[in-house]
Amino acid sequence: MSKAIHDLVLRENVQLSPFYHRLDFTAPSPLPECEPGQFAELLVPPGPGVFLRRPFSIHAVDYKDNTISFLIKLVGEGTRRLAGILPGTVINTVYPLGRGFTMPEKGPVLLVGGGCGIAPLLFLSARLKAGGFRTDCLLGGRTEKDIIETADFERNGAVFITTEDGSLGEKGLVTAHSLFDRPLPYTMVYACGPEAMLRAVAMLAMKASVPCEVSLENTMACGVGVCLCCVVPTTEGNQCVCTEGPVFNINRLSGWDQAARIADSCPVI
Amino acid sequence: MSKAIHDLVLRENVQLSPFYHRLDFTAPSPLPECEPGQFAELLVPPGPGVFLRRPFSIHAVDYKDNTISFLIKLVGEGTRRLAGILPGTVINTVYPLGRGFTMPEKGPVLLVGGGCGIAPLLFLSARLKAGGFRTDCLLGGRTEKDIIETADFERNGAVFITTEDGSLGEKGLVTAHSLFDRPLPYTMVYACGPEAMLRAVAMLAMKASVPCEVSLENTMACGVGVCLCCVVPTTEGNQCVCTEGPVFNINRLSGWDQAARIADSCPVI
Amino acid sequence: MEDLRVELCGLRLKNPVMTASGTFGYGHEFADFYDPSLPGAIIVKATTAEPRAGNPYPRMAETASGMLNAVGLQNKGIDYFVSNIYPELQKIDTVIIANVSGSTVESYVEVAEKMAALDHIRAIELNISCPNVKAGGMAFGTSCPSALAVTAAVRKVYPKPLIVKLSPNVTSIVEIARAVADGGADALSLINTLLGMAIDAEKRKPVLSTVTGGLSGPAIKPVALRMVWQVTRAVNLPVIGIGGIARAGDAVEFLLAGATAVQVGTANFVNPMAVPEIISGLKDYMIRHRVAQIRDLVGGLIL
Amino acid sequence: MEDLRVELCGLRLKNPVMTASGTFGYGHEFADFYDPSLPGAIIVKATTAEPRAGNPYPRMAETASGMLNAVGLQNKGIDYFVSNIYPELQKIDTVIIANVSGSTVESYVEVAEKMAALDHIRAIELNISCPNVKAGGMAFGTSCPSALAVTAAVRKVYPKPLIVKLSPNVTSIVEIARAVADGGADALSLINTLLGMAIDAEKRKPVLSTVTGGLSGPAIKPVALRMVWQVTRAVNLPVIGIGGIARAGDAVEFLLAGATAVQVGTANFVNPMAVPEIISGLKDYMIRHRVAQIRDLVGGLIL
Ligand SMILES: Cc1cc2nc3c(=O)[nH]c(=O)nc-3n(C[C@H](O)[C@H](O)[C@H](O)COP(=O)(O)OP(=O)(O)OC[C@H]3O[C@@H](n4cnc5c(N)ncnc54)[C@H](O)[C@@H]3O)c2cc1C
Ligand SMILES: Cc1cc2nc3c(=O)[nH]c(=O)nc-3n(C[C@H](O)[C@H](O)[C@H](O)COP(=O)(O)OP(=O)(O)OC[C@H]3O[C@@H](n4cnc5c(N)ncnc54)[C@H](O)[C@@H]3O)c2cc1C
Ligand SMILES: Cc1cc2nc3c(=O)[nH]c(=O)nc-3n(C[C@H](O)[C@H](O)[C@H](O)COP(=O)(O)O)c2cc1C
Ligand SMILES: Cc1cc2nc3c(=O)[nH]c(=O)nc-3n(C[C@H](O)[C@H](O)[C@H](O)COP(=O)(O)O)c2cc1C
Ligand code: FES
Ligand code: FES
Repeated sequence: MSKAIHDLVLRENVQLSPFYHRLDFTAPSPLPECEPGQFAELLVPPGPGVFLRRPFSIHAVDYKDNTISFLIKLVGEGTRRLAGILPGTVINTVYPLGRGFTMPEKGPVLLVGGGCGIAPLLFLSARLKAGGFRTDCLLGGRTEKDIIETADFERNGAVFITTEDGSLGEKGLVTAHSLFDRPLPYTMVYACGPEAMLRAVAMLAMKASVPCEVSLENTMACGVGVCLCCVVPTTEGNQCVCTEGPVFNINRLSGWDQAARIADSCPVI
Repeated sequence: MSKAIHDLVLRENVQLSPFYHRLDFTAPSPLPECEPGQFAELLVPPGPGVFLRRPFSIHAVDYKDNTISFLIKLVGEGTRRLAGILPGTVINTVYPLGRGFTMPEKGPVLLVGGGCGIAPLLFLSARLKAGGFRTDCLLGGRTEKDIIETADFERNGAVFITTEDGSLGEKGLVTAHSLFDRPLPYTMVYACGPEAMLRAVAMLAMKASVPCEVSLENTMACGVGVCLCCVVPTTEGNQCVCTEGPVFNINRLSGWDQAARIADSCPVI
Repeated sequence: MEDLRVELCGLRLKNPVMTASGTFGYGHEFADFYDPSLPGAIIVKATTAEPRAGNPYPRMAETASGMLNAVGLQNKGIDYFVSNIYPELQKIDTVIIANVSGSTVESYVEVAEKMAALDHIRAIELNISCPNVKAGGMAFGTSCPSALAVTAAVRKVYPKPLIVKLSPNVTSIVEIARAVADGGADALSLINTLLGMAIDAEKRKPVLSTVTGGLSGPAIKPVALRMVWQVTRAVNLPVIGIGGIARAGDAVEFLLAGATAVQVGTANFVNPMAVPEIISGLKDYMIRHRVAQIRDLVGGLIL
Repeated sequence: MEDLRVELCGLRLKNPVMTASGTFGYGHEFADFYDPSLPGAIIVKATTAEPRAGNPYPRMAETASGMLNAVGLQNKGIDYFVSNIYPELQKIDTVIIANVSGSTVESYVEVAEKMAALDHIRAIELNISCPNVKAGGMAFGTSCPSALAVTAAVRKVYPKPLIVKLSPNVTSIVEIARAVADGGADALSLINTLLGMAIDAEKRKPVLSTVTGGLSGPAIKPVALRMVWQVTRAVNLPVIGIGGIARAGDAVEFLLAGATAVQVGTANFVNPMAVPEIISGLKDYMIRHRVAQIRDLVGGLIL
């Protein structure tokens, strides 16, 4: 899995909802081998307010067409600028980076995604399907506008939905879904989303004695393990999310066995 | 002549030679009253390497169509980016700035332009024509690729050309043109181009006792007379090129009666 | 209604957004764009005892997210200011503050004394931080004893609010701030420009006639914010935050860090509408965050 | 053929483009992009006597044309370095320089002594300028006596080239440079990061867990260039220029200002190919300007 720097060419920019765009790129040379959970560092079209690259999980890969997709949630200047690019635009990209999810030994498994957390899960879901693992999926969002690509997940199992305003699925946070009222019939939980959500999911998985892997975010400068800006405390000390993660087994994360913090995703300690 | 800030919309981007683009903009509201020699500060499409606005002389104005044109010579990042914009692009512009050329009492007059120095001269030529003044024009460049828009100048008088490599017109610098071998049959000389050229033209005009106005450049931050970054030494002390100029009568410029410096246009003292 | 008013060492400002010295002329230059009475205060261009021609050109170099200037306090001197500029300033309906510069303690005192006689000059900002002059300027602002001495000397002759503008080119901004407080300052402005340099690689020459110059713009914002934070925690004087403020969010950051008001400098060049946009952006922020009085944001950083 | 070689206090470098400490790991991290033997030298990540966990996250904030970091010297300590990292470094065919940090004079000396025993560590860069640690770090680099003391103490135990990396957060970089020269340094690296701060206006919180952090990137280039210029004119030691170098033109500017070599830091993050591109850009510059030997550019500024 060696890293490449490619000038990816935008093939299609699909607006999935008011806040989400899917960008499908064609690579100029054969795509490097990518694992679900790995990410890429995209060089945003230049302009004020953006200096560093922006990390995005790999959302889908098609080796046949030599295309790779990213799911972009609009949060600030960089994502807004990326979401505005037109087909033909060239985006310099470093990828694949980090370590992805581990494949289960047997199914069924549960994916839990909040917001743009579904980005790596769609790629994972495709791999799990290819591997013959049944995969249910629980998606959460603030409103129905945050719930996208359900049809893609439905191909491989049941899709459960929660929204905070109740506009789609059950009303409430993902972790309040009725699924968690019963024993969890899964061999593995894979989750990606805001840190507070991940911590809550981790607690539920732990209680149910189901192994759990989460994909973390952090503020990144290099993406390749040299700047040491993106650390998370683990049982082996501070580790870089960009090289040791972004996917971590919750057993490795220090403090994740304590009550989930509801606060920010990036607590200032 | 009050200053306006307008979001000008590009109507046409005409490449005149490998180094020159003419940008024709439509203003969203009636164009302010502009004089030949005045300039505008254009906000270059954002990106690294460009922080401040860029000053450009007003090249042509059409009040009927409500369009204004600039002539852009490619020299660095900002001009390259401007030259790459497509019709419909919005460029925030502050204009008109500074003081323009004074109209002659009678003709004929001579315009001397080097490189992008023809930018304000074309506008001036149009005004002179409207005022009924015969206007000859001497254009200089490195090669024939620097000689543009001669047809426009020909509408109002003779056009003389020099190129350093002799590819068009007389070979040599503008100031070596045979025109200057005879007494100058003009009431006024208007010049714009590199400072070394302007100083040489000023010497020739002085020798011939013909009044002369030159349009100067300088490094500008504000364009409106507040930063005091753009000064030139005059008989009244340091004066801002952006408000007291860019057009100056050579009598007002300190040291311009001494032998022209061949050096840089922006000598470090 | 959002209450944008702030009080700063006795000055009542309609809003906390001032224009920085040397970047807004004497106010009227922006009159085609908006009413110069709009800013909370206007700090006019530096005035010295004698007229000064400033440095030779080139005086400006563009840098990444910033610029260097080497103006060198060009101005027509205090007497010209009193007779020609001051009458015009009186027409502007906001707080007018003079920026006082000098090369000796005596020359600072002379200008301050003459400024004190002008009713509509409501305060002075003592510029002991100009990096672009050989004598005085930054030299006063980079040593505690001289910063104290010039402040104390001006304090004796200047009864109205005395603001001192500090140089960031020091090891400890807090120590300088303490010295200036001891000298009797009523408020602090920080920061002035960072000393920098630009080279034209193609010509192999310095870009500026003076080789070095003062760095301003968004590039220096992190340094300015840090200094405002350090000083407001250590010294009991109100602080005016300056450095790279271009948007309302930047102004909010300085208020949260501890500044009572802010100044907008270089941003005026890039966007002549920066000041009105920042003022209206502050109102939006207050609505969004349910802040009734802007002064409630001051020092409101959550640690 | 363009001769890119330079000599720096006895070190023969194949080219003057080094990678800056903390921005290039231990070399192998960029091996997928280009051969790590390509830079003139690699300055590896800071090593301290004891393992250090560094600061809590978040450790990074983006700023205008730059970034703040608050890593805090995270590393596994000198003993781990000797047994686990050093063997890997030996495989890289270029000059390897260790960056030595500490919180007490003794701890600097301990690391330097252990580094001296490693044949392939050709020199050390003494980091007396880290703004992100409570004890030591920048404190050593911002006072002349302590800068001299730590340099002299390390000098006693370290016979190979001793480079000292200075902090820009000082009133007079020249005085610090002189002190360090008096302490026995063979060369100077300048600059380390400027102390800065970032605030998230929406959350009303500091972005960094440590509130303040070190500013790097193109934003600081004018300050770095000025300091290189000041120091090389005043102090008779070779200087390595650092700060915002992202393109060949930037490197040329530092050489012209007086630097014998340069380091590329933050640019490695934005453009992993920065170093090879700068090296080939230097060759283009030399051809364009008919410069046969790159060392002829050093200090070649035309005044
Ligand atoms: C490994 C990884 C994978 C990611 N995958 C995706 C994905 O597939 N889809 C997606 O939409 N987003 C993803 N993100 C988040 C995405 O990188 C940020 O939303 C983006 O960088 C914000 O850029 P901006 O300029 O729009 O926002 P900014 O204006 O920079 O900031 C807006 C907000 O985003 C936060 N932020 C900024 N930069 C980063 C960063 N480098 N890392 C984390 N948070 C940041 C800021 O704290 C701020 O609150 C991922 C992040 C990481 C670390
Ligand atoms: C009053 C005035 C009118 C002008 N009119 C025209 C015109 O009509 N057409 C035209 O092509 N050019 C004109 N110029 C010059 C034009 O402003 C510069 O070429 C342009 O700003 C360069 O921008 P850049 O980003 O491409 O180059 P940069 O990369 O910024 O610099 C390239 C070169 O241009 C010089 N330069 C950069 N900024 C300025 C500046 N603000 N003023 C002067 N020189 C600068 C630099 O010293 C450098 O040598 C005018 C300049 C002034 C002051
Ligand atoms: C062109 C220019 C001229 C300046 N002149 C003065 C001055 O006369 N007196 C002064 O105290 N500061 C002066 N400054 C400093 C500014 O007032 C301000 O402190 C500095 O630019 C930082 O703020 P900014 O980043 O918003 O520009 C000047 C700055 C610039 C860019
Ligand atoms: C993330 C990061 C980590 C750094 N770690 C170190 C370090 O360990 N030791 C050191 O001397 N300098 C360290 N530095 C400073 C750089 O080596 C360099 O001096 C500084 O970043 C300025 O150069 P630049 O603008 O090219 O990045 C670090 C800088 C960054 C951005
Ligand atoms: S982002 Fe640099 S180490 Fe992870
Ligand atoms: S450009 Fe600011 S005064 Fe002329």
